[in-house]
Amino acid sequence: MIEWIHPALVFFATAALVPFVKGKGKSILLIGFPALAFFSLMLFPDGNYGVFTIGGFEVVFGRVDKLSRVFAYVFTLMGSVGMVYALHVKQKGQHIAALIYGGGALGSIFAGDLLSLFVFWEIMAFSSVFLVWYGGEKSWANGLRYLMVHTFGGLCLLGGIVIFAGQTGSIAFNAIPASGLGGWLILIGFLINAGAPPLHAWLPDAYPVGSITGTIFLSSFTTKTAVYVLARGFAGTEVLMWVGVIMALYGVVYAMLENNIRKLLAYHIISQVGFMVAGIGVGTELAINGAVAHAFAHILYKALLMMGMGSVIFMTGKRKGTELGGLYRTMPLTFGLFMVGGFSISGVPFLSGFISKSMVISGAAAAHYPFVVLLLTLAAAGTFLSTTLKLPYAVFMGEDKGIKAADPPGNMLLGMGLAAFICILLGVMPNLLYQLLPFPVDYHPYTAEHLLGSFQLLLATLLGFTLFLYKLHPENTISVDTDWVYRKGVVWFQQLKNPLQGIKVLRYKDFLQGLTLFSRQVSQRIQSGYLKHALVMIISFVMLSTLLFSLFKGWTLSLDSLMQTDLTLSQLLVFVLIISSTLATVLFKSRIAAVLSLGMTGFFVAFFYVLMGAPDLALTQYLVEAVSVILILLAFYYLPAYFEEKTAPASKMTDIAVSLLVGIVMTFYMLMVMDSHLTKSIASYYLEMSEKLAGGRNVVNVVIVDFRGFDTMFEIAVFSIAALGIFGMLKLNKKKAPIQREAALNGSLKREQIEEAVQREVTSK
Amino acid sequence: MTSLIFKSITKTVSPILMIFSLYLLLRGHQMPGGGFIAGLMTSAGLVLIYLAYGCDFFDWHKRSRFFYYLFSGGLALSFLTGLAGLFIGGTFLKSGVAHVEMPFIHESWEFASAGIFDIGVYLVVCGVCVSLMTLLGEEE
Amino acid sequence: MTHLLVLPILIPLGTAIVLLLLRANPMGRRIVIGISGLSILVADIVLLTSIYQKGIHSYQVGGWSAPFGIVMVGDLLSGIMLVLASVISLSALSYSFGYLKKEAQQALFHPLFFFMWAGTNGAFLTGDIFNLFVMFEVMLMSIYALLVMLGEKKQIEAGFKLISMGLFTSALFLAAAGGIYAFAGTLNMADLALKIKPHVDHPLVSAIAMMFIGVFGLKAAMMPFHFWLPDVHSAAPTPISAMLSGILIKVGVYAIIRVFCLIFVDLQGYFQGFILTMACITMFVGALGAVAQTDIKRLLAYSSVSQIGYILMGVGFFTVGGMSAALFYIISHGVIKSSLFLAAGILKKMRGSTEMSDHGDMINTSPAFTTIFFIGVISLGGIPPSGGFFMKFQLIKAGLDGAFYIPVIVAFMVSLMTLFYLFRSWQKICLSGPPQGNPLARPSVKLLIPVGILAMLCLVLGLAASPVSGLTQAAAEQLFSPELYIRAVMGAM
Amino acid sequence: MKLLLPVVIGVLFGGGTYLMLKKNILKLVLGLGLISHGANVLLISSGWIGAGAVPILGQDGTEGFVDPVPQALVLTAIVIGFAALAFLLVLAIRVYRDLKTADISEIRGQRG
Repeated sequence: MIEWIHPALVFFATAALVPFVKGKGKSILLIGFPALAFFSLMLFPDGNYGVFTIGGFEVVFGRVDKLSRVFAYVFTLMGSVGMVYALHVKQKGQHIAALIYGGGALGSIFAGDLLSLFVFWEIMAFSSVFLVWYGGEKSWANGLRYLMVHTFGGLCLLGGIVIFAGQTGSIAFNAIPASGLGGWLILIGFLINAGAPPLHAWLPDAYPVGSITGTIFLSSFTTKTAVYVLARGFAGTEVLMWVGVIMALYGVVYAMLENNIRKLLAYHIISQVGFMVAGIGVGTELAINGAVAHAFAHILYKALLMMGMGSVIFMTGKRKGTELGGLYRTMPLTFGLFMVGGFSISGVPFLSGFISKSMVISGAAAAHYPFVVLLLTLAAAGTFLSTTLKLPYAVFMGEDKGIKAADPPGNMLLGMGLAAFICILLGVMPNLLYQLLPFPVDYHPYTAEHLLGSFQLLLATLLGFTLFLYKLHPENTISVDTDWVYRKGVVWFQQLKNPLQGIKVLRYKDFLQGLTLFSRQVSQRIQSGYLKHALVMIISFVMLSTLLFSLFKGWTLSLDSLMQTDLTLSQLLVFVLIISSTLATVLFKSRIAAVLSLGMTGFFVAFFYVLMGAPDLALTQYLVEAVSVILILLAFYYLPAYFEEKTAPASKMTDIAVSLLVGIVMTFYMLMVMDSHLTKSIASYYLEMSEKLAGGRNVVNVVIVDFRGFDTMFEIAVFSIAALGIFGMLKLNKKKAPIQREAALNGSLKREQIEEAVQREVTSK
Repeated sequence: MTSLIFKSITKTVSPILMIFSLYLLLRGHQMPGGGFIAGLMTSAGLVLIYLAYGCDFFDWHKRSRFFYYLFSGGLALSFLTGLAGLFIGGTFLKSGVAHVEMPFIHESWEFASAGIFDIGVYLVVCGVCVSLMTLLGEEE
Repeated sequence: MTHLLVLPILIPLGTAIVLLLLRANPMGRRIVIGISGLSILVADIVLLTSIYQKGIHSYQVGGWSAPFGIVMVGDLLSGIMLVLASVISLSALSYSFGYLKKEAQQALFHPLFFFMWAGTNGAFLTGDIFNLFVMFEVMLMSIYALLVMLGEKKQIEAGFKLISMGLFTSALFLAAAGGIYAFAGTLNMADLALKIKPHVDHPLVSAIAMMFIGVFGLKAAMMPFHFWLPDVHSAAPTPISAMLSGILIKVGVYAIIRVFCLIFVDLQGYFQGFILTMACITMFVGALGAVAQTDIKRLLAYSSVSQIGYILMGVGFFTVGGMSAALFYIISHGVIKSSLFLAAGILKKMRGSTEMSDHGDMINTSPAFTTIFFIGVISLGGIPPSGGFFMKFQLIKAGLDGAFYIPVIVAFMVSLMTLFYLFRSWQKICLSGPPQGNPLARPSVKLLIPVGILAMLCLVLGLAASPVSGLTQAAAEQLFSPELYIRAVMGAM
Repeated sequence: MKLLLPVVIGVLFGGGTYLMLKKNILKLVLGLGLISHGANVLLISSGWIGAGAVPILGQDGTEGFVDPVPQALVLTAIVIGFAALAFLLVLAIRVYRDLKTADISEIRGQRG
């Protein structure tokens, strides 16, 4: 018995199935499964489902209560409606991305703990970016910026969660106090997704360039999930109220100034989400109900508006208000359905916006925030002005630009129709929505006072618009005393807009480009490509830090023991010989002399081994030295004859300084080593046991082949590997030219490389 | 370098070197010597020949495959000696010792499995050194 | 005494030798490679489970008891590293068949590869400080050889740089080993831990510890030692790049962990600030370098530098949580980075270049490639539900638990940069318009399969984060009670 | 006068480093040769407690011998060092042949 099917799982499963179905089956799958998720939600009672313990934390995948349920309803509903609208899309990737995105949103809604919330949160961000990217080549940069912002938000959120969990010891997702670093980081993470200024810029940056159908989903899920988590975690946080008000006004102002039709709607999302955030900030039951209800309604009518504009773009290919006009004749159905959405968002009675928006404002009023009420009302007026009047005027009415167009394909119309139907349904029967809300509702939108107020507001705005309209058409004569307010206002707004846009651009593009340039410069300085540079850095770093770390522990050299004159004449002689031949190797100006003195050094080192009582070593050293000198001499044939070189004095100083450092540190190191035989070594065991256990009297050889035979096994392996490597270097790529020519023919090499390859081939023949 | 004196010295010295290296190899467990030294000494003898007579004396580069298999075989020999220790019930590289009466010199010589291991080492060192020489020589 | 512990060393070594002898028999080589590759994986997994159930294993090579002979020790850390190594090696191996077309190349490549594998496994298992040196040399010498084998100019240059630095640090390793033998009179790591413990404040011990950091830091590409990495990783043949980033630089980290959790336990506090500082700088410098790159392989190489910084940060916390996070990071990063490198190799096969501007439109050319690459990108970027998310999450949690705020802040900043360069590269390669020149051929399935398997593993790591982190947690706990290790090696003392 | 041995090691390391930092590729090879001598001398000296007999056992006991362990280690190190040196040498030849220069400061194909 499955106790509960997570709706997100349904979405993910659908996404997984999409690649395997075609035609009708695809349609059924795409629409049916989200709908199935919708109905499955109705079957399950409230409670916590899918509780696991991961890494000592209790993870709750499905917390079903009234608040999460209402969001889940609208998300699944929107999934179906959006899919209807998107049925004609050929790219299955879009469907998959949208489904995963929806699944992520649902997962976030039901997450009962912060960890799984974060996981779904990121799934959402990373699947939604595809919907932006499917908008075509122009959208890629925007998508990347979108992603970066969300990643930043995700990181804030993650940091906040970690700190918060560290403080409280629990990751349960309930009300989070907006105090302390953790709480604030979480809040910032949420607000970024909500599109709160000044972190909003991703929204109008990315949504207008997204794919036509993808934008529907984009406008539905991300911001509303943020509203949900804010309602869950930060209800009644006063700062949110003001953030919300700012959002509401800010979005509307920009919407009015915007010409790109989808960008206008994107700014509107900010404005509308502002209402919800403000409602959450007020925090009374009524206000939260209002916020939730508004989210519900908003998803549907904003999707409807986006669909409408999407259809226009789909059919005409034009995105700017000034390029469009007079489409009501050629796209009548689209126009009609769009207007339903437009009236809804403005809060016209008998449409869904009316019953939800007024609830937020009433909530603020009931909680005695008159200023908030005033500002929100102002924003509502602006919404009407821009969405319901300006946009349709520019696109559908206005001057007929003679654009050839028709109503979009049936599925798009159907999608819009469904959304419009729900808008009207909710407006007429508000209780359908009200009974879903988290708190019991005692609110009646259709009182005379509300109706009157709304109509007044709408009429006043309409009046304003008709006056404002003349401003848009300079050829019409207008009287100065009626319109100067608007004219001044527009000028002022435009002045405001430019610097703000400047900031926005600075934040994204310039920052990333600057980062790239900066990295390139720094990186080229660090990784200069010179071997010498690297060697100087590495060697001096190791030596200096070795020196410092032992200095800080305190040098304990007792010079007395070192000054003991137990040095024999032969030892002294060998030491002097080694030193002088080393210096000769360094200083000789002829390469044969230098190599031979290296050989001499080796021979003297072998003498030293003799003095140390190591005949085996001495023999080996002699022979190795002989063979390697011969090898080097053989190699002379292939190396250039010049040996002396001119070095700049500064560079020479560096060399001398580094080598002095190495010499001094190693000298001191050796002094310390000689001074500190602490414990008896394990040697006595070998001396005792070698004859008894291994049957050999030459203890060194016994150690090599018996006690430490494993070393020797691998040592001869190293020897063979070196031979193999040399074999590879000298033998394997003798016929190099043809390979290069092959590559050259494939067109992947630069011209010089090709010429060089040809040259090589010619000379090799 | 290919003077007559050098050639004739080589003719006498290198066989002595070879024989001496074999002695070093076999007595390595008891006296200074062992696989490394013996291998290097044999190589030194071969190098002398190479220097005196050039590439032609042994047809070095035709034998490069021989030297390749020489060091691979040496490696295999040492490895198998180690494995043998594992199969006779000990651990990897477990060595055993046997005392054998030598027929003519009437001495009891110890033969340790480590000796076989050392022979592997010897082969590897010889093979690699000579391979290097031939590889570098062949480049011309 | 079970021989299980030496099998991960002996099988690859034996295989390498057999492959040498089978130079003239390509079919035989293939069969040997297949059989032994899989059997190493099986042996590693069996070994890991056995360690998990029965505790730390030790094996006295040649029957010589510790501390006189060489001892192989397998604790959970080694076990985890072994399994990771074998997974990545197997993918790289199977990839190499499609990558190296010529028989002669394969005849050289595969023995060297198995030598490298033997050296790596040996480094993970050995309990003897000088044997560690030898194992490192086996590994490094094979890397040098594999790196310059194909003889491209870039490879020769990178190889020369690497070997110059590598030989210097090898000499340092010898110096440090000599010092430690003179000081404590033993080479067995467990014995060293016992002998050094009473004298840990001696300045020589600090000097040696610092030298070890330098030596291992070079292998791990810690900040001032990272110069070789971008050149080498970008120039190496693709399977070797994958191995280098996936497992070989982790050998350095492994050695640092081993040394500081066993021999120099009491110096942890003394070096903590240093290691954390270097970790932060490494992270940052690597990410800066990656942002600047236009070549995908070089970008990935710099990214490895940056990620090593993360791992070292986890190590530098010196807490169980930090160590566990670092181990988890090692695992996930190994899988992710090798899959990304192998993917980059596919690009190179397609157009002979790894410059990002030479590529584009992979989303239409090969959706499979795009998906695989995308999985790698989101994993490395630390996006849930991939394994990459948990690796970053645990690390940051460990940092906050230990109140290491500055490293955590740096890690946050760097992870933003990481996402930026990864997504930009993905977008350029997969989304942007088709490149100039000939139309793109589809990448061969032979190459895609191993990459796909690794990408799947990235996701599995995310879904199975809980058991894996349980394992790393256990390993970390084991590391912080070194007496377990010492007892397993030295017997009851 | 034990002081002289550390000085020898310092000179070997320092001189090797000086050669490594020069431009000519052959000097780098020679420098690394010197450094590996230095490391070997250091390693063998780590067992030096004083004069002792060659560690080849005769009939009389196990006293008075020098420490055989560092000798074994140095033997390994010498052989590995020889292998690495040979490899480096051939690589230097390849560098000269392919990159057309034996001057390290001109090898700068990869940067940034």
